[in-house]
Amino acid sequence: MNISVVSLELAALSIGFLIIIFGLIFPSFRSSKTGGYLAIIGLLSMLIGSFFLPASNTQTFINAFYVQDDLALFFKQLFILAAIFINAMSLHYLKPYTKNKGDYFALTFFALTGMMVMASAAEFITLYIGLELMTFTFVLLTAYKKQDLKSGEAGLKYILLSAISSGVLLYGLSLLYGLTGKLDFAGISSVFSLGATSPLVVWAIIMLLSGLGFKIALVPFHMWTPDVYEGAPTPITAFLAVGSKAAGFIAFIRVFFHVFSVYTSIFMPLLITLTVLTLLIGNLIALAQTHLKRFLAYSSIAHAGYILLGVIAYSKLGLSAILFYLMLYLFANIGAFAGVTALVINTGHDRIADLTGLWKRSPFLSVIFLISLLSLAGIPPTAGFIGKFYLFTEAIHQGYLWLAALALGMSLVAIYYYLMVLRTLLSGTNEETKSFIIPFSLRLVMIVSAGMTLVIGIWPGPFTDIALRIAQSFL
Amino acid sequence: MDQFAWLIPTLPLAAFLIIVALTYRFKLLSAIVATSFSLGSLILAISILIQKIQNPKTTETFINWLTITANQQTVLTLQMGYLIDPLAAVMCLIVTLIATLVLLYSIGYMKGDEGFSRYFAYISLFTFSMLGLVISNNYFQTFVFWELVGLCSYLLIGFWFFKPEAADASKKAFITNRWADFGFLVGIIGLFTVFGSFNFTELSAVIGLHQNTLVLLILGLLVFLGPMGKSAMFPFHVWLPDAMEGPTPISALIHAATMVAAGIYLVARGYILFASVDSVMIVIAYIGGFTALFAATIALVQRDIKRILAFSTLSQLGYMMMALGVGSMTSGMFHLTTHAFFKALLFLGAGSIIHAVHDQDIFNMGGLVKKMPITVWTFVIGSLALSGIFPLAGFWSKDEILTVTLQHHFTGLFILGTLVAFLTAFYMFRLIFIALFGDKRSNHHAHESSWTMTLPLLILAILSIVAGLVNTPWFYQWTGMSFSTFLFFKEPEIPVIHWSIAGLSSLAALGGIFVAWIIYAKQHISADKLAERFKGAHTLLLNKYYIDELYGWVFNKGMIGLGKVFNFIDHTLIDGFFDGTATLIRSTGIQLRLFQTGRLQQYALVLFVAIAAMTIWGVR
Amino acid sequence: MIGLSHYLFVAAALFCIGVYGVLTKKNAIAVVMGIEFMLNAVNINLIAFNHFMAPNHVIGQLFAIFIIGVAAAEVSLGLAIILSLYRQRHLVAIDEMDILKW
Amino acid sequence: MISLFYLFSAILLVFALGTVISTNLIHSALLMMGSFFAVAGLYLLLQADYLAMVQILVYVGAIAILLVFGVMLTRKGSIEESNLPNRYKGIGLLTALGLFGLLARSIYYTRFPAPPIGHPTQSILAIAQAFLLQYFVAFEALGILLLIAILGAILIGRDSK
Amino acid sequence: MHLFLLILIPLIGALFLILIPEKHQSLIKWTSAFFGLFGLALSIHIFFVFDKSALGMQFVESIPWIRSFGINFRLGMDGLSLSMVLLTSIIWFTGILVSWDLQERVKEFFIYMFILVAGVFGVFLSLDFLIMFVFLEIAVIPKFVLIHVWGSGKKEYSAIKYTLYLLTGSAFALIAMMMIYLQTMTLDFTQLATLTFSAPFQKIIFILLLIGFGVIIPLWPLHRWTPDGHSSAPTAISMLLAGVIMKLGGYALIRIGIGLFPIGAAFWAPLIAVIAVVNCIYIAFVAMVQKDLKYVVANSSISHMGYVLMGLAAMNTVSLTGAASQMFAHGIMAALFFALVGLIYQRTHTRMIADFGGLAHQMPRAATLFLMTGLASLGLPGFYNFVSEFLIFVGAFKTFPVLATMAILAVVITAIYVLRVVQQIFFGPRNPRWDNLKDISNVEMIPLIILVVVMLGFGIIPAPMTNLIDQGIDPIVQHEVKGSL
Repeated sequence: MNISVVSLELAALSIGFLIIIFGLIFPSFRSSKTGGYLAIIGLLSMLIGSFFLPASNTQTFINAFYVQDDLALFFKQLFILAAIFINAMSLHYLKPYTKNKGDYFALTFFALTGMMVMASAAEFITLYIGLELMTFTFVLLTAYKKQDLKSGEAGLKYILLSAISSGVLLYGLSLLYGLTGKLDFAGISSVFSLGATSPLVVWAIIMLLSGLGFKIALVPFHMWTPDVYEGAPTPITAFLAVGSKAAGFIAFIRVFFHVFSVYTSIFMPLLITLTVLTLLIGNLIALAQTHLKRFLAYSSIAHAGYILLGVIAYSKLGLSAILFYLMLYLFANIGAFAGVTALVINTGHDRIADLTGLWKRSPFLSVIFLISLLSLAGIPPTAGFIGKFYLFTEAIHQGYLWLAALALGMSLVAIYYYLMVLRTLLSGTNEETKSFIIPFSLRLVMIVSAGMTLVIGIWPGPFTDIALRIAQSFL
Repeated sequence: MDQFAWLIPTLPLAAFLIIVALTYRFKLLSAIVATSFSLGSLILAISILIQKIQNPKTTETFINWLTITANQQTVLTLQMGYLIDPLAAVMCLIVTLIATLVLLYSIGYMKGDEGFSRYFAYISLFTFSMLGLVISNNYFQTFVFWELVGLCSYLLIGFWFFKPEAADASKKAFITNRWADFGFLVGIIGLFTVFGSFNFTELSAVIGLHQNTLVLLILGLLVFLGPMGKSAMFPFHVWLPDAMEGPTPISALIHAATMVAAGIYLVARGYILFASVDSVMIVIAYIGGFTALFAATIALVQRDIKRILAFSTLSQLGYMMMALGVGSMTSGMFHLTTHAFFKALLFLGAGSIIHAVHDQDIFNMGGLVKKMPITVWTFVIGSLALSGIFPLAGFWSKDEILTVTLQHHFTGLFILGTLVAFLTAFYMFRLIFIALFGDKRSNHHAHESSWTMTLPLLILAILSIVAGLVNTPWFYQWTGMSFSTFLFFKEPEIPVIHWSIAGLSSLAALGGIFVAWIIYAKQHISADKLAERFKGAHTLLLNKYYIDELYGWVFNKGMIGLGKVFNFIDHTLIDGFFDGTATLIRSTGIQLRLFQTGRLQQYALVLFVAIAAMTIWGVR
Repeated sequence: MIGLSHYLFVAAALFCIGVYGVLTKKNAIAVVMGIEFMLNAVNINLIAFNHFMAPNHVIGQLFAIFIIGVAAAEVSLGLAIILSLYRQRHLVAIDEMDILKW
Repeated sequence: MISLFYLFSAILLVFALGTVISTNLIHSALLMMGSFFAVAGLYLLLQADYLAMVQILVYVGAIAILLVFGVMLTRKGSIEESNLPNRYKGIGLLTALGLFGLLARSIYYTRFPAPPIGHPTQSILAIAQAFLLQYFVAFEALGILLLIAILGAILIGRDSK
Repeated sequence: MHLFLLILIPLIGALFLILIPEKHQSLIKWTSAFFGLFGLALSIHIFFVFDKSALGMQFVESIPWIRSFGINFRLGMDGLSLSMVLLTSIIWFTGILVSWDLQERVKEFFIYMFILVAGVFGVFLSLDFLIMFVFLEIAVIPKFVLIHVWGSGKKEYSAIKYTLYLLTGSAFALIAMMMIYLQTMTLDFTQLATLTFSAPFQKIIFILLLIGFGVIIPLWPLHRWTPDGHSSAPTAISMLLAGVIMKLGGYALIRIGIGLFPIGAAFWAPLIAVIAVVNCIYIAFVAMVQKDLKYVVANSSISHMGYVLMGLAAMNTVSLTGAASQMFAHGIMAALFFALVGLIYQRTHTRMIADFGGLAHQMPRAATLFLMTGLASLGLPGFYNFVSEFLIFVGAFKTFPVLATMAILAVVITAIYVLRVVQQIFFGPRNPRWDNLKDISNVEMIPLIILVVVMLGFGIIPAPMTNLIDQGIDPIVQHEVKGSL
């Protein structure tokens, strides 16, 4: 009963409940931002605490089904960091929409718990429950702006589609259980290592691939992403783009690196085809987007494609490339979404056309957009370039030169549509000359995320070392 | 004295720099600076010539201007230095003498022109580059100054840039020269690649060993392209008549005496290269001969005084090239020297006529003999010298060339030479009878030019008379040496007169004068009826065999057309291809975007269809 | 004798009926019903495997209970959203709910 | 014993088809309830008695009733056309049948190893132990999940004043 | 410490400018001029401190950058990179002076320019392929913004076209870099030079590098970005673009392509030679029919880079030294050309050659300078361009006699279109329309005089610069000779 393994989850839950209870006791608390500040302080303390937690393969809770290894801890820290940024962004975002902001912050904590459970789960039941907890909280957060039709519709779409995909996932899991009689990763992989393949194994793999693919927005299962990202409130879209996708990836990594390591011949060709589709469709449709949130949705789909390159590389270095890329992906996306939040606060909608003349109205915001979008595009001073270099090198190393070339070609298309946004941002004059007002918390988020993007870009040394150490410990 | 040889070109350069930097605003001061510095380098040239006459050994010193080393050994060295031998000494004298006289003459001629000091700066720059070319000791340095001389001719022809014809003429001159220099450059680089050095002495040592090889033939022809451009041999002659757009002293200095002579000088300097391949010599001889005849025929019908002199220069250059081609460097150089004097005289004379009459068409002149006696009579002396009448310089040098052509068994060229002598005499005296004597045709009020213009005329007239004697047998007995013993290729030749040839050529010249006298002075045979009878030939000659139009057509239709084709390829094909792919990608993006219809069940359908497809593939 | 494959066939049939329900029904609640059928099919699968393949331990049934719990939560949330949407747009047909597109 | 399985399966499949095909939403709700009963029956056949009881309680008792409430609250226009098929009727049918065909084929071809002869355990005790020991984290998470559902229902479902 | 400081100067300058508020335009201009001068002074100091006789890299500094990749931040300099650094700092300083009377968004203009220059310095100084690539891409975005915001003509189209061409090109170079990295686990030039690669590998890598850096040079089929990019860019930027950015490709191709993969280079050399000839002649003809003055100058830059390509193709010491010195000479000349065209455009607000005529009457200074630059571009002796072209022709004649002759032919065609332009604009009768034009003021003359002095100075005494470049080229050629045995 090693309590330190679940300490982060417990902390998150306790803070979440605390906020709800305060909201019930002091009605004024519900409508004020203090809940948010409490949340942020709580998360910060959790983040600091997480660095002192022991993390190794032997760190298991009751039995081997809930483990706190380096990989899990890394992702947990990532989720907490994302949660901090999201809460900071939502402080001012919610003012016009709802009175009871307290519950909103509490919900972010429950989503965080869901993610953390997924990160540490070593067997499918816990993984599934963590997945559902995270999804349902996100559904609630997406539909939070009740009076906005878009938010409601996004919520509906998200819950129904995620229910369908988890139905498929469950069917796959049931087949898996049928074939091996076990549901924990180690057990299943030991049974599979005996190597008896039957058609149902193929079914199980495909259904798992589609279930998890839904979470990381792999192409045929990505259709929900643009609509939900556009419908949801901007901080939640950011949390979805960063948190939920990263959680999807940790599940993906654990399942496909450990459980199905024997059946690469089956799932690798499928994964490659889907990655090619993701790269193509993610980048091509992003070209034609006019609204920023939808644009960033497609850009996040494209980035899922690049990260999958690391999975296809299927090696230690591939995994470390994924971890490094997720770090810079987090900071770049947070920066971009913080910018969109500021835009929505000031202009009310998120059209790319609204960005014209931003250089004059708010030079600070245009610099932040510049840095974040450059990192997403993978242009050197920012971290994006090193991330892409690391991923592509590893893909070529494993012999997928054509795939790396395709990814490179698609990242050129990506640079085109990022430049289109930068172009509107940096030029042109806008008739309203009143300058943007950016609340302090949002400004802080932007500075930290853009700052980190530059730091990782200019001095990637320590970060690649962390990624490599974790990857070595996991594989 | 030789160690001061590098001073000869640097003096005019210093003059150029002083004018440009300091005295640009003071017109007269810059003229004085230019003339005095040129005079200085003339004195230096004379002293070096005298010293060279005493002991004719060649001295050469140079510095390594640029060296490229590969793996510690030098792979390429470009030298800058000077090589003084009789040939260079003579050329230095001609250039500095004519330059000083032209500068003196120009003070009067250019008075009142707003670009006065710019004019003198350009001339000093020209003298610098010409002298640099003359004393250079290797092909690289020659090529460098060769280009600079081309530049100065461009600047000076286009001196009155507000005249569109002048601008066109200067561009035409420069580009035609560039076409020729292209061959010259390839030739030099070929020489370096094959023989390993640019230096004249080293090259002549190496080339001496080879005889009549194909490589030498190609390189010889390529290098000869340069002189063809500069000395306006047949295909590259088009720029010289148009170069008359520039001020007349310039035509005298550059397009009569010095620059056009650079081609002949270069052939003389690198004579071993050409002499070692017989077929190259034949080519040179026949090109020279043909150009002489070709230019002489055109000169017959020209109306503009400067155009006539230009074509006569062309014809005389052809003569010199023929002499070199035939095999005698000495006679070629001798004719170059004498020709420099009387042709400069004729041009300056024409200049003072134009200055007085303000018109260049000979049919609007006439009756000038009373108004401008010095100019007219010096002009007549020049024409006599040019036609090769007995005591004057032209007789000796032309006779020398004709004897040499006969000696080297080029009988065809000998006949052609005498015919050209007849034509030369005819068109020169046609000009004299129409423009100078006869009745006054237009209401011009001519007056004699000032002393600054007439003094050079007189000096040149004296030289035209005296210069020929240098290579006469009597002079050889009297002083023990002559032009041909001083400046020769391999071994000196003793001057000797072959009265039969001399007689024949004088007869031709006198005949030419007589016929001109009949048609134009006495009008027994009217020129117009003659022109009527040979209508076709007359118009052909008047339009200079339509070569200008041919080149114009080739350039406008050919070059511009090709440019348009390439521009089309660039704009529509290449741009079309790249922009096309960009728009293609963008339109696929737009189409794919519409696939996202927003209906929830369509998303679910895609999900299940994808699963079905994957299982069909997976379970096979 | 009723073997494992019989149950699997029944579960597969139920799953496909659920899929049909989800894909072709206009009314949102009918779609939720379809989803319920899919989840029930999974439960049958699990319990059948548990009974036939690993009778001495109880993971299958445990997982089924978890799934039932999740299904309940999912229905309650789904209906909450459907009702709030209905109240605003008086609309239950999913086809017309396509404000968010392209 | 064998006939019971066929009975329950038949009821299950017929009722399920009924729910899915009928255009009247109330009929399909009721038919669904019936099919849940049949599923409970199957559980009993598989000696999963606790499961059968939970199925009846939760599915039939709670979820079906909830859906019926939902149906009642969102009635608009005539009830007969309340549950019409959308434009993807044909393709939907095709995909469903295709999936079923593929699944059936795979199930048919897999030879499941002979079931180990072990005595079925006392399910309730074992399930309780598993809940609180091996899968304690999942159990807690499920609790939170249900709390979220309630919170969501309140926040979103309630008619904002 | 010199080199790191050299890259830092523009960055510190950019920081300084960020602190100055937008409305003190003159203060901004003076600070940027100060930093420009400081950079120039430092590079001249390095020029004198540089030990001409010692072979190989000098002032080498190295800090581990990404330990896990085995990549460290290595800077070093040899003769070749010093000449390029000198070129960059000269054009940078003159570029600042030329854009003295810029009015709108001055602060951002100089900040972006400084980042661009920092990127360029980085490329010339880095000894690690990845670092060079990072700096190469750092320079991309400032260029995009500068052309897009401060450009003229169809600036939007040109900006995006320019950036996409360059990035597509650098994508090829990126693939090559990755393949090298996987082969040797290091991207450090000095270490790579010691390793030997198999012939087929070298051939693949070289063609990728050729396409990658060929876009920047530009090679013929990939050159379409240059006319639009250069003519749409503001004056100072088109000076930097034509003067320096085009040389990045040439420098990188020499340093990496020929330096590290000699067998590959030898295999592809005939192709480069043919493309070089096309570059020279084809583009010269295109330049002849252009109606817009800036397009003529832009096309002439491509045609001149064709000579560099010819020099590269011949791959012997003389031709490579010629190519590198041509890069320097053409850089200065192109900068001067664009500066003059910019000044003319500023006064006449039109770039169509047909509109001009007889400008020499109103602007004699501009006419003389334009004529001098034109003459330099057609390879008149007395300018450094002639020396470098001569070296290229001598070197190229040894390996490709026929192609070298055709390249020499291009010199004549250059003469034709240059003189045509000079005549159409400056000579001819006085055009009353331009009577109110005032000639170039003394202040504006300073940068132009600097460029002319450099061009003429090295033209008359080429030894210092050429020997410097030779010091850089020699080890590359020795390695190549040893490599290809």
